[in-house]
Amino acid sequence: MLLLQTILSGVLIGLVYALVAVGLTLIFGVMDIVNFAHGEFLMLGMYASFWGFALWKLDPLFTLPLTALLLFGVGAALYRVVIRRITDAPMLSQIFTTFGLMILFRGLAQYFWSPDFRSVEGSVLTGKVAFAGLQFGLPQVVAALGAVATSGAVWWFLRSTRLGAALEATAADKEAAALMGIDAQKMFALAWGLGAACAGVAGALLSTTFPIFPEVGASFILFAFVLVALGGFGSVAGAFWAGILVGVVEVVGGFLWDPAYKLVLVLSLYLLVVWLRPQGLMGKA
Amino acid sequence: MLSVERLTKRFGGLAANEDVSFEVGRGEIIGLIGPNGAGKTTVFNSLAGFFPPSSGQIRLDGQPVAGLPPERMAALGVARTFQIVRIFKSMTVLENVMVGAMLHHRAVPAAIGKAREALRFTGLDRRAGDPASQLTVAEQKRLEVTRALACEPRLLLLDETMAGLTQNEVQEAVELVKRIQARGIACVVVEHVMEGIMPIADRMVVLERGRVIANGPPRAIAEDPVVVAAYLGEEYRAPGP
Amino acid sequence: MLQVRDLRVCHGRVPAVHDVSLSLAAGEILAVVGANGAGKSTLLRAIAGLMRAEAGTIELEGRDIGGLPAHQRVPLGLALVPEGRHLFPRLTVQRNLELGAFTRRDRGEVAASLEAALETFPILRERRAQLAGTLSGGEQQMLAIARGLMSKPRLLLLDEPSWGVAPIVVSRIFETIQAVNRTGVAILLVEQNVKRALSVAHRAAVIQTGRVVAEGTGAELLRSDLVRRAYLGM
Amino acid sequence: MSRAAAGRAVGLAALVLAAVFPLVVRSATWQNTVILMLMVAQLGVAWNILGGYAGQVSLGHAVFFGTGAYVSTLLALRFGITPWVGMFAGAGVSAALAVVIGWPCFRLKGHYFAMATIAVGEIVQAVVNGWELLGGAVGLSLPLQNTGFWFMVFNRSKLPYHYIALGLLLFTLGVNWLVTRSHVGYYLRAIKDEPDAARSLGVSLTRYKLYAIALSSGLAAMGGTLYAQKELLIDPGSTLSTSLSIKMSLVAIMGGVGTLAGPVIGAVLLTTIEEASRLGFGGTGRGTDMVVYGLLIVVIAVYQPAGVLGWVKQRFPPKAAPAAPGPGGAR
Amino acid sequence: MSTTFRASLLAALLGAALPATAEDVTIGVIYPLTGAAASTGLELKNAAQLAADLINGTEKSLALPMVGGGGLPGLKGAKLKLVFADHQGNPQVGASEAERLITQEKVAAIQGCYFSSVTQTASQTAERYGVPFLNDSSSSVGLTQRGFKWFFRTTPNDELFVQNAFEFLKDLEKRKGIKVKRIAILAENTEFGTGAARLQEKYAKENGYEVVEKILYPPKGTQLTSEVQKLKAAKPDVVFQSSYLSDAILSMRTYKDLGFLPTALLANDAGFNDSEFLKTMGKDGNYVISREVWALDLAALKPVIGKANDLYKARHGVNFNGNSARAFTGMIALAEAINRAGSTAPEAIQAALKATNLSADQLIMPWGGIQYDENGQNRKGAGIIVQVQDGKYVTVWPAAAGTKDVVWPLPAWEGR
Repeated sequence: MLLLQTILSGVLIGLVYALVAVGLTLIFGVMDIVNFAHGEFLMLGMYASFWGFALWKLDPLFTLPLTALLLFGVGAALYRVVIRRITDAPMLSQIFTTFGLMILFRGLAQYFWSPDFRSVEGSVLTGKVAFAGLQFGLPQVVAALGAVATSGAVWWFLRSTRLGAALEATAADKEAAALMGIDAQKMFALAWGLGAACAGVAGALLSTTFPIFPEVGASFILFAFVLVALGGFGSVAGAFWAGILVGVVEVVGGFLWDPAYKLVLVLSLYLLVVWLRPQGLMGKA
Repeated sequence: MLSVERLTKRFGGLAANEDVSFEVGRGEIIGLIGPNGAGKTTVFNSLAGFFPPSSGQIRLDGQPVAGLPPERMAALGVARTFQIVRIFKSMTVLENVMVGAMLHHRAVPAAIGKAREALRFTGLDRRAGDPASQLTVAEQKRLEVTRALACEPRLLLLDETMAGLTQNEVQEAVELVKRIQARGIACVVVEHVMEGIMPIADRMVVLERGRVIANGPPRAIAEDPVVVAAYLGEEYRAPGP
Repeated sequence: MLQVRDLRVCHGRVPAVHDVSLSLAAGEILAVVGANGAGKSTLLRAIAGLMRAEAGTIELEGRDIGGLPAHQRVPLGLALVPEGRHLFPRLTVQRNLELGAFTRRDRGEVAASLEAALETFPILRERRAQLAGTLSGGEQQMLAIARGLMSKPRLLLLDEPSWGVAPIVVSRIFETIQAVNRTGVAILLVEQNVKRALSVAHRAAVIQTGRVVAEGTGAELLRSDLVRRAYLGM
Repeated sequence: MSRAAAGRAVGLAALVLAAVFPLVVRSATWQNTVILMLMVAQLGVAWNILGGYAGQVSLGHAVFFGTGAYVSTLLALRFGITPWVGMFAGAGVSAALAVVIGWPCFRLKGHYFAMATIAVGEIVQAVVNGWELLGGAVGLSLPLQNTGFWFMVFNRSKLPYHYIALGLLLFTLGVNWLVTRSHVGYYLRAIKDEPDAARSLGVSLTRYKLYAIALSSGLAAMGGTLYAQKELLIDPGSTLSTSLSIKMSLVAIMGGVGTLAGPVIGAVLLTTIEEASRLGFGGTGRGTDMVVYGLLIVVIAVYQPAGVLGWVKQRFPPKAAPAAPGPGGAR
Repeated sequence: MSTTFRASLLAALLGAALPATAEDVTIGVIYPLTGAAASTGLELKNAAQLAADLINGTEKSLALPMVGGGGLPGLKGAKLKLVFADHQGNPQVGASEAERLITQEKVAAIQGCYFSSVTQTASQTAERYGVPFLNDSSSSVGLTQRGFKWFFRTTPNDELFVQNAFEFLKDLEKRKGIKVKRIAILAENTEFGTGAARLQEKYAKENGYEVVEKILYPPKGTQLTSEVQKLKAAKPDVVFQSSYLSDAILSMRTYKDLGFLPTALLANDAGFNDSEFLKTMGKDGNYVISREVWALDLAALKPVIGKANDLYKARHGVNFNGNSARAFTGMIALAEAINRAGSTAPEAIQAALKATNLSADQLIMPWGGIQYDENGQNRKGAGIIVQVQDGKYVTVWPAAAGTKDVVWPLPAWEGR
C-alpha cells in the first residue's frame, strides 16, 4: 500500500515535471535552442499567481488562463527582443544567452519582489483527496490534472490545428515551411510563447503548494533538461512520458533507497538511456 | 588491389546497395555512375568505412576490411573526398592539407613540407595561406583532393569532384586525375559529368537502384542499352530488373 | 508573368548566378537546363525568395517581388517545389497537402482543392493517412507537386522533379507537369534529365556557371551539339 | 604591424603587466582580484582545450577542478604530502577520471553531450556530498597555521599566490600552445570543424577527444589544488557546482573559444563585471548585481557571439597572410 | 617578499590603527544578500544596522550597553559605520569580501557570515590579517576548534543546541512522565543539516534513544514525498528536523497531505524559525517545537527584549527572530568591546573582546551573558526551546524561562 501510494505520488509530481519539460522541448524542437532560463518562466508564472492572489484575491486556479496568456506574451516578446538575434549563432552563444537571461530574470525578480519567500495561503485548492486508503494533497492532484490537460492541449494543438502543423513544419524544415507561406519568425515567437506558457501554467499550478521565491526555477530546471534529453530533444510525447518515469523513479527510488541519492538515481537513469539510445526514448534517430 | 564482393547495405528495410561486386586494379580509374539515389554514395561510404556493410566483403590486397572505421581505412591507404565539400573552415588551406599529411608525418614541419608538396601537385600552392573558407567551390573541391592526397593513399575515392565546374575547370580536374593515376594511385570516381569521366576511366561501373547493371570500358557502357535507359529516361528503356 | 532582369546571387562571397535575365509568359513551360552546380537551383531559390539577390529585379505579373521574404511571395501566386522535395516527413500526406494551402483565406475552397489534388494524384488518396516520409520516391514527388499546387499558384517553379525517382515513374511525372500546365499554370522547370525537360518545355534556357549560354525552343536545343555534348556526355 | 605581431606584442605587454602588478599595486583587494582573474583564466584555458579546440562543450568541468582540490588536500591532510606533489597527483587522477567519463559520453553529440556532462557533474557533487571520507557536505579544511612554500599556504602576502597563479596560467597556456603546435591541435580543430572529414584522414575521434579531455581535466585539476590552497576550505557546493562549470566555459566564450588568449581576456572581462557589479550593487540586497551581470552576459552573447577576439578579427581583418602556419597566439 | 611591500602593508595597518578624533569606526558586515538565503541575509543586515543606529543615536530608553551614547564614548564619540558585503553563499566570495573590507575599507572588525562555510573562509582572511572577527550567527561546532586568535563567537553552537533538545526530552519525562523512545532524524544534506544530524544521532544513542530512521535529503528538491513515506514507515515518536525555509514549508505540507503525524516535531531552528515560515504555514505551522536562541515572549521576563523588538518592528514591519536578534546582539557586543578598547587598533580590540564580560541583563538574548573562552566561543550562551502556539513562538523550555506549557503530543492536522 505504501509502495502504491509512493508510486502514485511519483506520478503526480512527474506530471508537473512533464509540463515544464513539454514547454522546453517545444522550444528546442522548433529552434534547436536549449533554454536555460526556462525555470524562470515557471518562477514568473508563480509570481503572477501570487500577485493575482495577494492584490485582488483571485485564486491561482482562476487566474491560470491569464497567467498562461501573460507568460505567452513574455515568451514571445523574449523571442522578438533577444532570441531572434541568436537563431543562427553557435550552440555555445545560445547557451550563454539563455544562461544570462536566467540570471537576469532572477535578479529582476529579487529587485522587484524581494528575495522573500511567498506563498498563496487559503486558495480554494486546499485539502486532501483520499480514496481506497490512499491520500494525496488536493493541490498536487489538481496540479497533476492541470499538467495532463495542458500537455494534452499542446499535443492536440500540434497534431490537429493548422497553426500546430505550421509549427511542426517550421521545426522540420524552415525553408520548406517558408515555401508554404509560413512566416518562420512568427512560428518561432509562437514556440517561445507556448513554451513559456507551459512553464507558466506549471508555475501557477505549483503556486499553491510550493514556496515562491526568485530562485525557485532552479529546482525544476535540471529535471526539465533531463526529461527533454531523455524523451528525445523536441519530442513532446517523449518529454511527457519521461516526466512520469522520472517522477516515479525519483520518489520510489528515494523511498526504497536513500533520498540523498534520488537525484543521482534519476541522472544515472538518464545517462544510461542516452548512452544506449543517444536520440532519447522517443527522439528522431 | 581492391575487391568488392556482394556488398549489401540496408537502412532499416530499404536496401541501398544489393550484391554490388567489382574490382579495382592497382592504378586503375573506375568510374562509378548512375542516377541520383542509385546507391553510389552508399558504396562510397562503405568503401571508406563510414557504413559497415550489412553483408558482403571488401578486400584490400586480399585482406578483409569491411566494417573497419574510416580512420583505419585511411591508415590502410584509402582516402576520400565528399560530395558536399567538408573542408575545415577555421583553418587555412595549408593547415587543411597538413591534417591529411599528418597521417604519416606527425611532426608539424614534416607535415608542412608534405602538404606544400601536395599543394604544388594540385596547383593550389599560391593559396596556401588563405583561409579555406574563402576559396571558390572549385578550389574547395580541389583542396579536398589535395588533402586526401596528402594522406599518401593507394586508393582515392572521389565523390563528384567535377560537379558544377566550368568546362575549363573540368578539363583541369581531368588532368589532375590523370596525374594522380600516373603516381600509381587507383581512383574510384563518382561522377555525373560524363565528359569528365568518360575519357579517363579504365572501366565504368553503373549502378541503378542499388544494383550493378553494367561494368565495362566506357565505350561499351555508352552504348549499353540498359545504361542508356537508366540515364536518358523512359523511351530508351530496355526491359530492366 | 515572370520577368527576371540581370539577377545576381551569391553564396557567401562567391557569385553563383551572374546577371541572368529570363522571362516567362503566362501558361508557358520554360525549362532551365545545365550541369550540376551551374546555378539553376540558386536561380529558382532566388525567385522563390529563399536567397537574397545581390542585384537585379524579379517581377511577378508586373509587381516587383525582389524585396519580399519567401513566405510573402506564396500568396502572390508563386510556388516552388524544391529539389529533394522537402516534404514534412513526420506529417501525414493530408497534413502536407493542407500546409500547402496555408496562406489561403478561402477556407471553403481549400477542401475542394484538396479533393482536386487527390483526383489528379490518385495514389495520394490511398496514402493520405500515411506519413510522408514513408512514401516511395515517385510518390513523394507527386506529393511535393500536389502540395505546391495547393496554394493555387499561377507560376510553379519545379526543381529537379525527376531526382531520385524510378525511371518508370519519370514519364508519369512529366505527364503530370504537362497536365498541370494545361490548367493554365506557368511552369519554370529545372531538370537534369535534359531530354525529358526539353521535350515538355515550350522554351528552354541553358545555364552554365551561373550564366545563360543558350536559349531556344526545346526541340532546337535538343538538336544542338553543344547541349548533347555537355549534358549527355556523348 | 601585422595582426599576429600586434597580438604577440599585446600578449607580451600583458605578461609584463601581470608580472609587475602586485609589486606596483599594493592594495590587497586589487591583488586579490587579479589573482582571481588569473585563476579563472587558467580554468578557462584548460576548459578551452576540450570545449573550444575540440568543440566538445563540457558543462561539468567542475568535477575535474574538484578532483584536483580533493586529491591534493587529502594527500596533504592524511599523508602530509606537499601540494606541489599533490597538484600533479590530482591532475593524474583527474585525467584518469576524465577518460572514464569521456569514453561513454563521447558517444553523444552537441546538446546531448553538454547535458550529459551537466548530469555527470551533478552526480559527482551529490556523491561527494555524502562521502564521509571526503568530509561530506562539510568538506575538508586545511590548517591555516602551516604556512610557507612547502605547504603552499601563505598568510598576508598575496605575492606568492599571485606568482603561483600566474605560473600555473603560463604553464597551462604553454601546454595549450604546444597542443596547438602539434598534430593533436590540428586534429582537434579538424574534429570540431568536420568530424567525418577528419576521420577520413585517419583521425580517430575517440582517441583525440580523450586526449583533449584528459589534458583539459588535468589542467583544471591543478587549478583546483591552487583554489584549495588559497581558500583552505573545499566543499562540494563551492568546488563541484554546475555554476562553476558554467563559469569556466563562460570566460572562454566571452574571450573567444578555440583561441589561446580568448579565455584570458574573457577572465579579465568576466571577473571585472562580477566584481564591479557585486561591489557596486551587492550590498543593497536587491539583486541589482545579478541584473547587471545577467544583462551584460546577454548583451555580449547576442552582439558578440565570437567573443572579444571575434570582434578583434572583424575589426582588424588579417592581411593576406604569408603562406606560413598561423601563429597560435593571436588567432 | 619585497621589503617595500611589507612596509606599505604595515603603513596600511598603522593607518587603520590611528584614527583621528571622532572619526567613524568602520565595521565590515558580510551576509548572503543575493541567492537562496537572501531573505535571511536581509534580516540580518537590518538588525545589525539597527544596532549600529541605536549606538550612534542618543535615544537612551533601551537599557543596553552602548545604546544611546551618540557613538562610542571610549573613542570620543566616534560613530559606528557599517559597510555591508554580499557573499552570495560562496566561501571564496566571502574570503574576498573580507579581504576587501579589511584592506580597502579599513574596517576595524568584521561581523558575519551566517553560513558556516563562508564564516570559515572569511574568518581565515581576518585571521591572516589579524583583524577581529565576530561571528554572530553560525553554529557549526568546528569553527571554534581551529585555534584562531581573532575569532569570537557570541552564539552557542550546534552541540549545545542538540544537548538542549535532549535535556528537554528528559525534562518532559521527569515532569510529565512522557516517554519518548523512537527518534527519526530528517535533515537537509548540506553542511548545516548533516552536521546537526550527526550530533543528534550521537546524543540520541548516548541518551538511550532508538534512532529508527536517519534521512538526509537534497535541499533544492522539488518534493519530499519519498522522505515522508520513509518517516511514515518508521513510525517514530519524535522527528528531529533540520531544514531551510523552502524545504521546511514543503515538508510540513507533505506531512499533512500524506497524513504523517509524529508525537512531536523537534526542529533545528533555521527554516522553521524564519519570519516567513508562520506567514506561509498559517495554522499548519502550529505546535512545531524548535530550538531557538530568542523568542518574543521572553519579553515578559526581560522587558528590554520587547522594547528592542518594537524598534525593529517599527522599522521593518516584522518581529525579531533568532537570526536577527543574534545579529543585533553581535553588533552590540562588538561595539562594546571596541569602546572598551578605546582604539581601533586590532590588538586592542582583540584584547577587549577577550575581556568581554557582559551580563545577562545587558542582552536581548536568554543567555547568561557573553564571555569568551580561549577558543573564542561564548561560554555563557544558552539555547531555549520554543513551540508555535496560536501562530506565535512561545518559550517552553527551560522551565525558568518557560512562559507556556508545551502542547504534547501534536494534535491532528484536521480541526486545528
